[in-house]
Amino acid sequence: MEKEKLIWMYRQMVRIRQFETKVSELFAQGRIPGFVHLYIGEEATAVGACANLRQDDFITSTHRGHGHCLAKGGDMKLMMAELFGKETGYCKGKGGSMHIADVDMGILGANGIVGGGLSIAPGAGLSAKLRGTDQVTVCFFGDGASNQTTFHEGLNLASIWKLPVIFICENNQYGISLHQSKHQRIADVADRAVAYGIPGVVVDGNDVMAVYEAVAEAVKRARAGEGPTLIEAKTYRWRGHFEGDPTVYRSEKEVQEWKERCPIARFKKHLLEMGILSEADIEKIDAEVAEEVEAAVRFAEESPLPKPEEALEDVYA
Amino acid sequence: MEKEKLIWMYRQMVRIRQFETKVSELFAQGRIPGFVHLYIGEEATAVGACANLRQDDFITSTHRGHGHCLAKGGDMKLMMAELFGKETGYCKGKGGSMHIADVDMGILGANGIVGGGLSIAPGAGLSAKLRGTDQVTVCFFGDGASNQTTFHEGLNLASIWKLPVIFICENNQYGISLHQSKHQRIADVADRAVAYGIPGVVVDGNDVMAVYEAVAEAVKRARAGEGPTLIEAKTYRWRGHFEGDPTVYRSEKEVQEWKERCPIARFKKHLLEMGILSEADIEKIDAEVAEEVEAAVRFAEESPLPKPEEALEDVYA
Amino acid sequence: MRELTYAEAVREALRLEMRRDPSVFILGEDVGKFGGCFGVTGDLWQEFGEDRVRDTPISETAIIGAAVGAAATGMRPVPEIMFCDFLTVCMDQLVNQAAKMRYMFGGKAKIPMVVRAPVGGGISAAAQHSQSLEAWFTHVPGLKVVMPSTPADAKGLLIASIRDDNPVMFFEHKLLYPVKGEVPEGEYVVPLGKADVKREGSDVTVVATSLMVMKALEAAEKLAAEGVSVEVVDPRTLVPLDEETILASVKKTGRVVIAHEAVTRSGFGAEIAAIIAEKALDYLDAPIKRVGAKPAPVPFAGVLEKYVLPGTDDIVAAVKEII
Amino acid sequence: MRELTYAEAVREALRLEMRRDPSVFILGEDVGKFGGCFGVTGDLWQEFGEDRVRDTPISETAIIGAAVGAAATGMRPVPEIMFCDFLTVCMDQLVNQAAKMRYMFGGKAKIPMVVRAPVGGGISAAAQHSQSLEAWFTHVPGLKVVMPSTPADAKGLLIASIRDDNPVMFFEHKLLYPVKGEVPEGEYVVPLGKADVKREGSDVTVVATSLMVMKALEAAEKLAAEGVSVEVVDPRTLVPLDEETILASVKKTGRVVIAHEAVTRSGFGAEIAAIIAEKALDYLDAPIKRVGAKPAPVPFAGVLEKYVLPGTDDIVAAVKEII
Ligand SMILES: Cc1ncc(C[n+]2csc(CCOP(=O)(O)OP(=O)(O)O)c2C)c(N)n1
Ligand SMILES: Cc1ncc(C[n+]2csc(CCOP(=O)(O)OP(=O)(O)O)c2C)c(N)n1
Ligand SMILES: [Mg+2]
Ligand SMILES: [Mg+2]
Repeated sequence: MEKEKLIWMYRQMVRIRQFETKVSELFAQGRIPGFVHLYIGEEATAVGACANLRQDDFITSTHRGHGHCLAKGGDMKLMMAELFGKETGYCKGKGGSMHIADVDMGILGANGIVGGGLSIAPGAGLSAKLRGTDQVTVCFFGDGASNQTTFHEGLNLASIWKLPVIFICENNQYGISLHQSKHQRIADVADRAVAYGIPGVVVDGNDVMAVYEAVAEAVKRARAGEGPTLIEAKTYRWRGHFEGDPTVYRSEKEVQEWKERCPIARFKKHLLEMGILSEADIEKIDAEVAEEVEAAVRFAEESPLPKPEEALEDVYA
Repeated sequence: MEKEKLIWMYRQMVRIRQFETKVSELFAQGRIPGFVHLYIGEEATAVGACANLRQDDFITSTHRGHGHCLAKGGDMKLMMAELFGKETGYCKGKGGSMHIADVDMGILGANGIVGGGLSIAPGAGLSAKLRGTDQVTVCFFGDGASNQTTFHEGLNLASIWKLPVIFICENNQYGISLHQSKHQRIADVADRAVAYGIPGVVVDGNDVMAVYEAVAEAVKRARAGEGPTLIEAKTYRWRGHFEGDPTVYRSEKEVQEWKERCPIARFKKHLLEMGILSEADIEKIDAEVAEEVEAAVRFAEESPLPKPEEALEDVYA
Repeated sequence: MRELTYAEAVREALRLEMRRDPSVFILGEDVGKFGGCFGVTGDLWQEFGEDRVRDTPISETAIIGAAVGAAATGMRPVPEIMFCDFLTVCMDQLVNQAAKMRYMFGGKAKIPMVVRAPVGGGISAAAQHSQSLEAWFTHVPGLKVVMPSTPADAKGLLIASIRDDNPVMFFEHKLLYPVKGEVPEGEYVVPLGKADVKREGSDVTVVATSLMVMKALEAAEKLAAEGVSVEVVDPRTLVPLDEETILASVKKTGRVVIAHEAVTRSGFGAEIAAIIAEKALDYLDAPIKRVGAKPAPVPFAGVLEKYVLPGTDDIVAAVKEII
Repeated sequence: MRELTYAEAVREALRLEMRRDPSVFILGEDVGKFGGCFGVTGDLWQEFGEDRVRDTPISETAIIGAAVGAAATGMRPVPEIMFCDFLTVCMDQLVNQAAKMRYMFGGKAKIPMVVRAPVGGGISAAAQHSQSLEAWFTHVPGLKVVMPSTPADAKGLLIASIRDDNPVMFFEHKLLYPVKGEVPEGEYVVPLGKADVKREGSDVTVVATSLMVMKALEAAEKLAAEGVSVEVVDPRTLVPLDEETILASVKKTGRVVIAHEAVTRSGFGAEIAAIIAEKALDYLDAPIKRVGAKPAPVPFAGVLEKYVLPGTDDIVAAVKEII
């Protein structure tokens, strides 16, 4: 892979991490309202996947969507302003964290309904097929979502029509408080691919290169008209399910073990070892991203609130 | 297996065949209203399965439910009266073919919603488990239904809680007009068991003994607390999807081939060869059943219509 | 003018729009070679092929989800759900996705799709195949709700719905499918949000939807014989609703009966009654009457079904109570 | 009397009924050790164990389906759906199965189950986590619909609901969970179908549900200061509805405002208005006013959300329009 791409990937992961670390602080300070679900610890999955996509490809995202949005090219300023509920935000303050979208960038929205994207993504795939383009759609969803109605019907539909959809299960081992072992009797969600006659692949979701390669293969298949792939990325969320979650359901030890497998630290080490980045480069990226995040916060803070009456706009086209 | 049981099984299959043949005639004569979905050709599945059940076990059925109901011990008179929409029918004329039920016999109802039973059956299983009984629940559903939301969520739930449920997919190769090859990309629905970490078994649905044995094994597992099994019975419906269906979607040749694999003729041959029944016995059974069907028709015909105002009863307990 | 059945009129609208706009396509169960459970899509599969008249598995969640995804990315899907009763299986896709995406995204998406689904009883199809669930959808901002009562309206409103950039719920009545009526040829658009006075009268207004428009016209005929002049107003689209035409009629007659086949309780008739009771109370010379299904699921036996579902006589009786 | 929060009152009802009747059990997402998304099930898992306080996968279809199957075979499940917005995912189990089984089977089954689900906005949870969808269920014969507004009612109505032999939709309001009030100890049953006059008055009736009862009482307080005497009627159960109490109040005051948080259009307020317009028209001295959410999904930003959702001032304004 080209050096630029590797550096781009590293930067994206850092952007997600820093953006969310800031969001976490702002939430604790009461400056961001509503529900906020953070992606910290899972950055390699979104970035490894989206590194394969063109701007005109699509993704569907989840309630835990900041990482997907940034990795697919979303604008950090507009995201932050949305989290603040400002007029300048992606959704003019109407959506908040769970509904950020950027259709022009192919981001078909975060989704507050678990499994929501699993029914929509095949539609985007069908659309590409009917319009005769080679656009692909990446559908992100959680281990918990793999038990939803939409998983089954969505994968079945995509498989029979050979739709260009890559289903990426972000298996962070919990659906809120319920461990995977209590919500399904299989260890690998990828095994469910058998039910649809499509390839199922397990990948280390904390290894951005591994994710990249698995998705690359799936994208190739999809663009060639060979249909969907189910990829399971094993990963872990560092924070609670939502900000404020006391996480009574897991041990500090477990969290620590996963923190030691930090996807960013791991990729950094790799890039340093390969001589692609120096410590100085890393510091520079970190600093640039920190400045980007600060600028996003400033933008959000300085932006006006929407006018109340605007609440009745945008209901119909 | 005891001789009585074999004869019972034969008789049940004949009862279903003759009952439905009569229903088909009555429908054509306009004496039975509404939608009627016939089970002719699939008799071995219901009978082979229910031959394993006690009266206090449960079944959930489908829109194509006459066979299940008769095999589980439903009363032919009350069924026929219900099809006629009479006061004396199973549902007092409120349900019709798609909603015949007999909760006391463990028949939790036919269902007009494809896949409806797949969400209810785990509940009956859970109930048995919570009440500490060893009752099992058999859930019948079609190949088409195996693509419904309820299939996925129902099997997942049953598997994680090890519920005593036997899922029997009656794969008659079509969901109305759509051949299985166009509605799913797998040849065997039973392969989907992998997705839930439970056993999946394919069986010849026109071979009543094969069905019996596969279900016997699954029932044993279920009663022992080892959880659910998915059994796929390959079979075929001789009639259209509903009475009146012109069946433009399949060839006469295909139908003929399957008629040659008639489950009743096959079992009859087996019983004759084994010396369990003689030709005379067979004729006697046929005649007795014919009389039973006639009596059911008479009962239905002579029964009164419900009174209009009764339509507002039974909405609430 | 040439006559078409209601089903043919729907099919003609589909055919014309599919010829006109390559982004329009149909998906649903048995809509292809089989021609649709009620024969509505008919021969469209022959003309447009299986890509654009697309048979689906029995997966309503996936059907509507696919429509939403396709609509958000440049297509104009027209999914068919075989019976409106099965909308229960895809409510999330309709209510939380299709209806809200544009709004949640701050106006930066459009979801042009039309969900066709038959409503209604009268064929002994029992409780899970006979409902009229339109009221639910009128409660959901972001959805439009259309209910044609004649072949001409079916054609004109369906064309308007397909051209609309929003998700539209388009409810057809099973018993109307074989009903014939004059239908204009070629491009014929009935704009959403315009009620139609199906019969003029001066003594009492009957606001009726779908099949109940026919029954209201029958009732009007009977009542005319007894010297009562009935005005029949068909809203045609419930969302957006043409309040003006309804209120104007009520202000003229001072009396109103509202008739739909759906269960009376919390049916859309309640909304119409509430609007009148707020905006035209002073014009009312009598209580507002509603005619709808009695509070029970739809039963199987004809004698029971007839009792539960409203008919011409119920409208006549309601009118007589208030004149 | 000792005070409990609304959430504690719900939990107490669950605890008492589970102690009393071994067939009662809870199932839902994160209801176990986690104690429920809003903390309502709390420590019940500790007392009753994971069999009777049962964590489920994120499978609403399976949750309600399992409840139906269990109820039909002798249990009394009390499933929790985390937000009422997710009822969209299990509408079929509720509407076509739970509600209709008894009827379709000719009265030969009973389905005793209580579906608990929080409604309402006010916490910037946006369009998919803030709805009030109770009206849909009131349109479905076979379901009962309960909406308590106080801790005492929450306890008393939940006990009555659990003992009821029918499927009951039990809607709690998120913003009410921390609200405190006096709650009788031990067995305390509030029968379904009895409205409660929460405040007596003579000039105008406000019929309000759930959180809007609190807002109506605030409005009444404000209006009292201006010399307007407001009677606040809380139906408490929408199905069965205590029409008598509502009509008696309206007949007394001659003026009525109906307030709920759900979208006004086709909300349950329409049904109440329609009943009044039919059965008490002659007593009305002014148009019937409705106060509800404006016609938009619930937006995220506080300033927008506040604009869309109804509040005390909207009730005050509506009352002033008709006095
Ligand atoms: C249909 C539906 N049910 C329940 C919820 C509540 N909920 C929000 S996120 C979540 C857990 C999702 O788990 P998973 O899919 O594994 O994603 P993760 O949060 O772990 O990223 C739940 C239960 C919801 N939003 N939608
Ligand atoms: C949710 C739902 N969708 C669609 C239908 C219409 N319908 C009734 S039976 C049927 C086909 C079912 O196919 P399958 O499950 O294979 O059973 P079979 O009829 O072959 O026995 C369909 C589509 C329905 N009743 N319910
Ligand atoms: Mg997870
Ligand atoms: Mg089949």
